[in-house]
Amino acid sequence: MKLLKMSVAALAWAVVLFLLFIPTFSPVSVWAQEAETVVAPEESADEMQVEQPAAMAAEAPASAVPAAAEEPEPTLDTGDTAWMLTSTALVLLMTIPGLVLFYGGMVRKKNVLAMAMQCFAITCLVTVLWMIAGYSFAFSGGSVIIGDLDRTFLSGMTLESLSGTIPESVFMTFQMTFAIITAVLIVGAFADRMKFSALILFMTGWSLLVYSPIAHWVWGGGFLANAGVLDFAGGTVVHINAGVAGLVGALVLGKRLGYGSEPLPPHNLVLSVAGASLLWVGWFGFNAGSAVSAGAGAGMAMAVTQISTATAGLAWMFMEWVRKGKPSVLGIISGAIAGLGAITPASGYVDPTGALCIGLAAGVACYFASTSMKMALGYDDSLDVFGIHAVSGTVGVILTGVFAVEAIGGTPGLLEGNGGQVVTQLYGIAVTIGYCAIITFILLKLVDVIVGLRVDQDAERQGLDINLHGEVVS
Amino acid sequence: MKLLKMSVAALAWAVVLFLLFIPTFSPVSVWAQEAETVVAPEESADEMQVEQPAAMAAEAPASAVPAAAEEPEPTLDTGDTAWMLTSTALVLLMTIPGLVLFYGGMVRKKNVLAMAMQCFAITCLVTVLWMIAGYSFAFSGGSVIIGDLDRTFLSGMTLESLSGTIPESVFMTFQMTFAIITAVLIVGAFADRMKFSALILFMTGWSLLVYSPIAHWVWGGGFLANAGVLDFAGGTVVHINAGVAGLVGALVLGKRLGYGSEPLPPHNLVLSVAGASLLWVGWFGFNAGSAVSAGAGAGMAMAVTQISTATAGLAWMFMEWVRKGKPSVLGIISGAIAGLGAITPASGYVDPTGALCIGLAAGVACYFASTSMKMALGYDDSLDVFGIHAVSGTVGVILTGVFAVEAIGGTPGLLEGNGGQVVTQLYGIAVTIGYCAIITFILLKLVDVIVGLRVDQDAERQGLDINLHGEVVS
Amino acid sequence: MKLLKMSVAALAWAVVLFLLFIPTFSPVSVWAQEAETVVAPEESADEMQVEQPAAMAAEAPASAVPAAAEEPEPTLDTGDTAWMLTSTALVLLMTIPGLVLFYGGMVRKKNVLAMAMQCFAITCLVTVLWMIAGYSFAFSGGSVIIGDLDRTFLSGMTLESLSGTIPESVFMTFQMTFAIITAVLIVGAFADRMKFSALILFMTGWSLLVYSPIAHWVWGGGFLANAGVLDFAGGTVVHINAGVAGLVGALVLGKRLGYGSEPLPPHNLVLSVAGASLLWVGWFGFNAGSAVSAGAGAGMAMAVTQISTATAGLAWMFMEWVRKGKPSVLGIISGAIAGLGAITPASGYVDPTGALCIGLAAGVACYFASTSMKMALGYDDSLDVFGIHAVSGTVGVILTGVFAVEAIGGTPGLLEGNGGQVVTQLYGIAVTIGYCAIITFILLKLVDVIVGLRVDQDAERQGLDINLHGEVVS
Amino acid sequence: MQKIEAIIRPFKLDDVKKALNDLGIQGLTVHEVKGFGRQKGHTELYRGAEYVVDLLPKVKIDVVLDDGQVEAAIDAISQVAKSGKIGDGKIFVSPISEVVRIRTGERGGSAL
Amino acid sequence: MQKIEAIIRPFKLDDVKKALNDLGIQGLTVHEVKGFGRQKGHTELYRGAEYVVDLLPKVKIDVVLDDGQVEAAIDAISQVAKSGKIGDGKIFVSPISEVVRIRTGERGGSAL
Amino acid sequence: MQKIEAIIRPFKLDDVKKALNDLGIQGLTVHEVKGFGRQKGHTELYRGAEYVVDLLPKVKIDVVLDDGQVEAAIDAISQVAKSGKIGDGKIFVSPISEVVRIRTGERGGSAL
Ligand SMILES: Nc1ncnc2c1ncn2[C@@H]1O[C@H](COP(=O)(O)OP(=O)(O)O)[C@@H](O)[C@H]1O
Ligand SMILES: Nc1ncnc2c1ncn2[C@@H]1O[C@H](COP(=O)(O)OP(=O)(O)O)[C@@H](O)[C@H]1O
Ligand SMILES: Nc1ncnc2c1ncn2[C@@H]1O[C@H](COP(=O)(O)OP(=O)(O)O)[C@@H](O)[C@H]1O
Repeated sequence: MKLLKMSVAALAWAVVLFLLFIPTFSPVSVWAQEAETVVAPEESADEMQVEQPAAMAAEAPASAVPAAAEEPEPTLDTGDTAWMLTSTALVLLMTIPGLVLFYGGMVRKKNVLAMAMQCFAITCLVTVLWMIAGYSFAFSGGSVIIGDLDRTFLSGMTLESLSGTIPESVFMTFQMTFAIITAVLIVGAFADRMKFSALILFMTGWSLLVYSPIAHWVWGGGFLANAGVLDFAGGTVVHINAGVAGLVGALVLGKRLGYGSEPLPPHNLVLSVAGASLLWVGWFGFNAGSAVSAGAGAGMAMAVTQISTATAGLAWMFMEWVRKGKPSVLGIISGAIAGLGAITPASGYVDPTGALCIGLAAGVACYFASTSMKMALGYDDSLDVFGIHAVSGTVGVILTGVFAVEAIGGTPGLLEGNGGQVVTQLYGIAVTIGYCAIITFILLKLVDVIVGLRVDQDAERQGLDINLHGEVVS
Repeated sequence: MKLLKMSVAALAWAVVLFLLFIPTFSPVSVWAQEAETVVAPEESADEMQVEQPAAMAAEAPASAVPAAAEEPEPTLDTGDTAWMLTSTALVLLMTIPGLVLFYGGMVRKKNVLAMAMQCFAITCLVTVLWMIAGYSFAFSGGSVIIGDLDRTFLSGMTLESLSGTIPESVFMTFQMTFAIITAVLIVGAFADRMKFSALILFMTGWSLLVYSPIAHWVWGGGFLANAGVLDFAGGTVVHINAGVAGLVGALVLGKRLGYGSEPLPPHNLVLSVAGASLLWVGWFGFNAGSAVSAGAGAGMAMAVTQISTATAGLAWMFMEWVRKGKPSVLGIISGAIAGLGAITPASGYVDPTGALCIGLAAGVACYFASTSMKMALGYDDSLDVFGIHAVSGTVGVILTGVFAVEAIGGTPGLLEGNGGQVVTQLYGIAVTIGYCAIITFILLKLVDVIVGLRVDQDAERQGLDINLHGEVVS
Repeated sequence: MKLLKMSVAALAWAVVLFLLFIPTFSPVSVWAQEAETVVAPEESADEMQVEQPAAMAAEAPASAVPAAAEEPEPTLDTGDTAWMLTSTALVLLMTIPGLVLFYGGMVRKKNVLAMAMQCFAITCLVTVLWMIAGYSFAFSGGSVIIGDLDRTFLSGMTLESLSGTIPESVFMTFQMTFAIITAVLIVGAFADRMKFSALILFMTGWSLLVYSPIAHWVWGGGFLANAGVLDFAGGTVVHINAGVAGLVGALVLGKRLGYGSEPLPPHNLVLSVAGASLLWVGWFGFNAGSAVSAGAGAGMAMAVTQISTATAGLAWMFMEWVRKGKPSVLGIISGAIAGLGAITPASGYVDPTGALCIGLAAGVACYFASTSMKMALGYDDSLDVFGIHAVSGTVGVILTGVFAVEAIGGTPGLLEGNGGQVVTQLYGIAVTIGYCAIITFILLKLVDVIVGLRVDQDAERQGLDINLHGEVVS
Repeated sequence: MQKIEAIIRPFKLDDVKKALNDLGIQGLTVHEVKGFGRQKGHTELYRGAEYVVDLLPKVKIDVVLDDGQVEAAIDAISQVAKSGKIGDGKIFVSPISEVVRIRTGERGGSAL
Repeated sequence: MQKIEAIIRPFKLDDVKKALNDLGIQGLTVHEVKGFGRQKGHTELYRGAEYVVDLLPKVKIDVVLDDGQVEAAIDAISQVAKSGKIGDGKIFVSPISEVVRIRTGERGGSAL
Repeated sequence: MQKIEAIIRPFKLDDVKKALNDLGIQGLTVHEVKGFGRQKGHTELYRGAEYVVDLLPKVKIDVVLDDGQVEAAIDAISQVAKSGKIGDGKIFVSPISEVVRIRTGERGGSAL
């Protein structure tokens, strides 16, 4: 019966995917109508140059780094490639084992393996999806709405394909690690209660239908890039996106058994500190890697990342110390992640003092969002994916519009007199939240119909480890 | 008495090593006779250029990377060097803490420190052995059978010595990390029952007498390289080698007490997931680093590594889910390691679609090897070193011959009409298995005579941590 | 009342800092008098070139790496930059999660979160302090005693600022990670008994008043650099400095409750092995990164680091095995850290054989310092910060003077006939110990007056986790 | 005096504690134990090896109380710890001959 | 009814469980404990510090059973838990005045 | 024979062990337990969620001894385990009807 159910699920999965995708490519769909307005420059199928993220494109002219300005054909730079290979490893490190440990330490012991399983399995799943279609949807040109099918199964990606000064293979893998971590971030919001089969189905749809399009809009030459939204390394694409999807998931799945009435404490914060530390270290690849070169832009991105993170960590710690009497290690690591999330969109645009301000704002804002606000609103965002990622992402995207320094990222912000940038940033935020929330909701409801989203009460009480995976930590 | 025993052991160790080495250098030995057939090009003692791995040599001409083709004297490239320094760190990360955690989590709690000790001590031991003689045996030129003594104690390795476009010091250390991890991989097969003194003696002999020669054959200009065996990053040298040595060890030492009759479950799979994750991340250095440059070859190697790993992880997970009703985290990480092992020899030769196929094959093959096959045959390969590494290595080396793409690695495979490559690959596998099995067996028997291989029953029952190392995890 | 106390503490902190700093900049102070002797070449406020570490400066002429010798203006090298970005990430990895795990595993379970908190909070704190003033004090030129205020808040650090062939932003962040780890290393000495508020106050003063000046003396063009003290990556600045500060702290705070009378065993050495492993891996960034380029100097530094570490690990292991009958994992990792500490100052100056000798000496010396010597003297340096870091640092700095090879680092040592170098090295050691001990002592006494250094007995007995941070590991 | 040992499902601990508190019982001691009984165990699977785990996590509560309180306590525990499914647990009662409060040296009922 | 408390070596647990099951005893409760006795402890060594650990891991099994089964149970446990070396453990027997099965409210022998 | 169950503060374990040893008592068994009583608990805080933890770590020592040793043992334990603050713990005494040493099969007092 289980087998039967699984087969049905697999079939349903295929069908759903198929159905969902028809409109994307059908010429009569709304999508395509919007797509009429598209200008797709230099799109020759054979020698296609993958688009650089908008962020990079925006930065290039202003930066002092010897980036191709007049030269029509950039050549491979081993230094840039070395850094991007490293950055790819660093961003993968953020998810495995970074998020495995960060999230694993925060759940109860009976659910820690299920959490690890979710993180690891999504890593595998999104890798394969990205190779099959996700990369093509996000970065293969296409319209301002979605890429096309030119790079499905990475066809056409040869040893000669370059993306700027690095091999396309490196760019593709680097971007893959972003697609992975965004999906994995979400699971913290509805930890300890989702069926594993449901998760796999949901994430398949989410990665292809939510992540890839938004990545395309912001980094793949899509309409948000065209609108001038500044998002260096993923305030919208990664953090707001994951945070909003998490919140929708937490609301649709409902609260954990016992939430509000019994203690659900983290079982081992040592793991979480180790995980947060790896997230921090790996984030150098995330942000400084988003410069797609080993130059001054990467250096400054690393410096501002470090400063924002530390400041936000201290900000949360002192907030808690003053308000609750004790500074906690869960608090300081939460603050650090908030600081990392907030500096993400800004890291190619602001200077160290801007980073200090952004870190401070993110630490304080996320502290309130994850404590008072969550309590007041009553939803069970178990590991505060919304309270930390969506909030810090929002703070960061807005403040990028405020603190952007023309001499660094090529675009001035509010403080340099360009108040309109803040409005553009708000537009980017609104689009991301709206699209992500709606599609996430639909996907969850579909999956609920197909296999059901939530484990039964006995399984939840005994723990997902033994029930879903037949394993325990002794 | 303990002191006495230890001194005897030390003496015996020295004598054994000495005796074993005589044939290697004696002009009347069989070894030397085979060695007659050697051609050792450009071997001037002073300005010796260490051989690049055959894999690289084979790749160079075909690749688009600006690698020295006509230029007689390559110069140092800072980008390549940066990547190789990083890769060295990544490969070390695979062993410590990668394997420490991966293996440590799978044993019972009473043996976790002993496992960590074995991994860490072998890391130290092989480092020193490699510096003294191992590197010279493997990479100093010599015959097609074994290197010579030119680089013992790394003599002659100056700041000016280059290996391709990187300093020889970097190449030497990078290769050292391969020697380390291969030795450490083995211990999983006979976990929880070997004397530590026996392990130290065995590994000393194994590293010098098994690892270095095989590395020489495949990467140091030896006869397997000459035969055209394709092994980019160590399917034979590392994975088949470690897996076979492990199996021989498991058979010679016998089963753990209680194997088959009582549960011997992993004590903390969170550690194992963290370890597997670090292995995955570090493997970027292992495979992409084996390009010994930061170019398109490295980029493609990283991309195919990621794809094979993810596919194999999913393959094992779904096999288990369908056959046993539950997908386990131990399963998916085992599959991922299988995918990593299988893509290792192939990573410089195949394209993404090839990687997908290799991953799928490895996941399924290793699943059956580590479950049904092991049960059927009845040996106690405790952490499935044979079932995962030898099997995935074999699958990978064979499929390299099938999926090799001329445009990527310079050599076509079966699918491009070069069926003979598969035969060459099988030859490489057979030689590796045969040599490794025989010498490993002899070494173990020798060590058994000298200090005894196995701890007594009481010690095994109480745990190796307290008995061998006087420590426990509380 | 708590709030009141905290406000007073904060105020006091500000005042103390202010008072302490007056002499530094006051023209009538002793400091300034010494500063008269300064020559500060090329110090134009606008286009300031940050000084390279003395070590590097010394190395440059002798090395074969194409480092700017005649060229007046070095340009950005992407390979060097790639390696320094990576090195920065690696050194941060040493502290978080490296030291978190290394130290966390060695304390009792009731204090593990407090230890993690100390490591993480100091990381945040020193980041912000370094950005505000620490970097400027250490590296902004100024006198031979202390830098000036030119780089406070990193003002003037633009995208164009270079430090050698890398962006100044990278150099600044790389050096920041050294400032972080040095401060964090200290806390092991007085683990399990310090108030968190006291720690924050103390570390604020220590980082600005002890670390920055000493870094300036040795690496920022200060008087120890001028005297010719060789310290490639921080034997004096980092290891002796942290070890001495730790010892002073252990003496001022007094022993842990129960020290000497009841067992205080490490609660989970698996964590410590993982931490030591990350320290080892990260140390490649620390030592090879101190070449500030991706060339032969970095390669050799990595090679000697690996060799010294392994040798020292084995040395400690065999010492323990012979003297106590059992080799322990705590022993071998302690030895490895000793080997890392000892090779730190030497890593740009010695060859592999020198590294072997240095590792051997460090392993044996630190073994005795952390066992017999500590027992004999009776102080409670809880995690042997003095016994390992100060001792290995001292051994390393002295032996750098013995084993320095002119062909590698540009300066000959005792074995090459330059006996005077050993005296110079001893001078460097003496100055570091003296200054560090005195200022550390004063700072601790000040903090004791302001908020008190030590938690009360009940809190110490119940554990710092629940008492100071309101969290526990379940 | 009597000692009640109640073996219950772990997640019922909070409720039982509250129920006893409501009866005016001011102290108890909790053990984490594993129980074997009629309740079916789980299967764990590690690669090829399949284990049936029939020792299940339970919590044992010790309460020492005056003879007069025993029935009320049994009732209270039975009521809140009951789910109706196999594995709810047992209550064992045994005699206690002396009680001492270490802090004060008090003995007997007043030591509780 | 009586309660048997058997303190045994941890690795004997499975055998004892089986032996009791063979006698028709359908339930028991297991504690992980540390025992101090004649059995010699171990020495742990952490850098300079040497500790003698004389609290050794043991397992305590509680079985409540009818008076008539006590001798058989003692015999069964004694037999399988015995290795002949110091530290095999003890069996303690004490009276139980009441047993309740929480699920059904049954009392006495039928609650077992 | 009698069984003494002493619930004490964890850090007093070594002292109590020594004190009992001085009386010639050669064996005991230690449980890690959690105690609820008059002693005030702690507050743990995890982001927004605040929990009062009123189950505090305690150690329970079981000692079975001859009737004649009971009073001495109670006195010894009371003395060294006392700090005078709430939460020092309790001592419970109950009858034991039989003792067996598994290794030898000895019964009664000589089995201790
Ligand atoms: N004879 C017994 N002696 C001691 N403990 C027992 C005994 N029988 C059952 N138990 C304990 O009670 C728990 C519940 O018993 P079980 O037979 O599973 O369910 P139920 O009490 O609902 O019939 C067991 O897990 C075990 O801990
Ligand atoms: N008087 C006692 N009271 C409670 N437990 C005891 C007593 N004596 C021994 N034990 C328990 O029995 C275990 C075995 O006792 P020990 O003296 O080491 O060996 P043996 O029973 O073979 O003589 C001890 O570890 C302890 O747990
Ligand atoms: N009635 C009881 N039954 C079982 N254990 C008890 C009882 N009362 C107290 N205890 C145990 O004794 C410990 C100490 O009791 P508590 O009331 O806190 O302090 P004191 O004994 O100093 O009055 C508790 O934590 C609990 O473990």
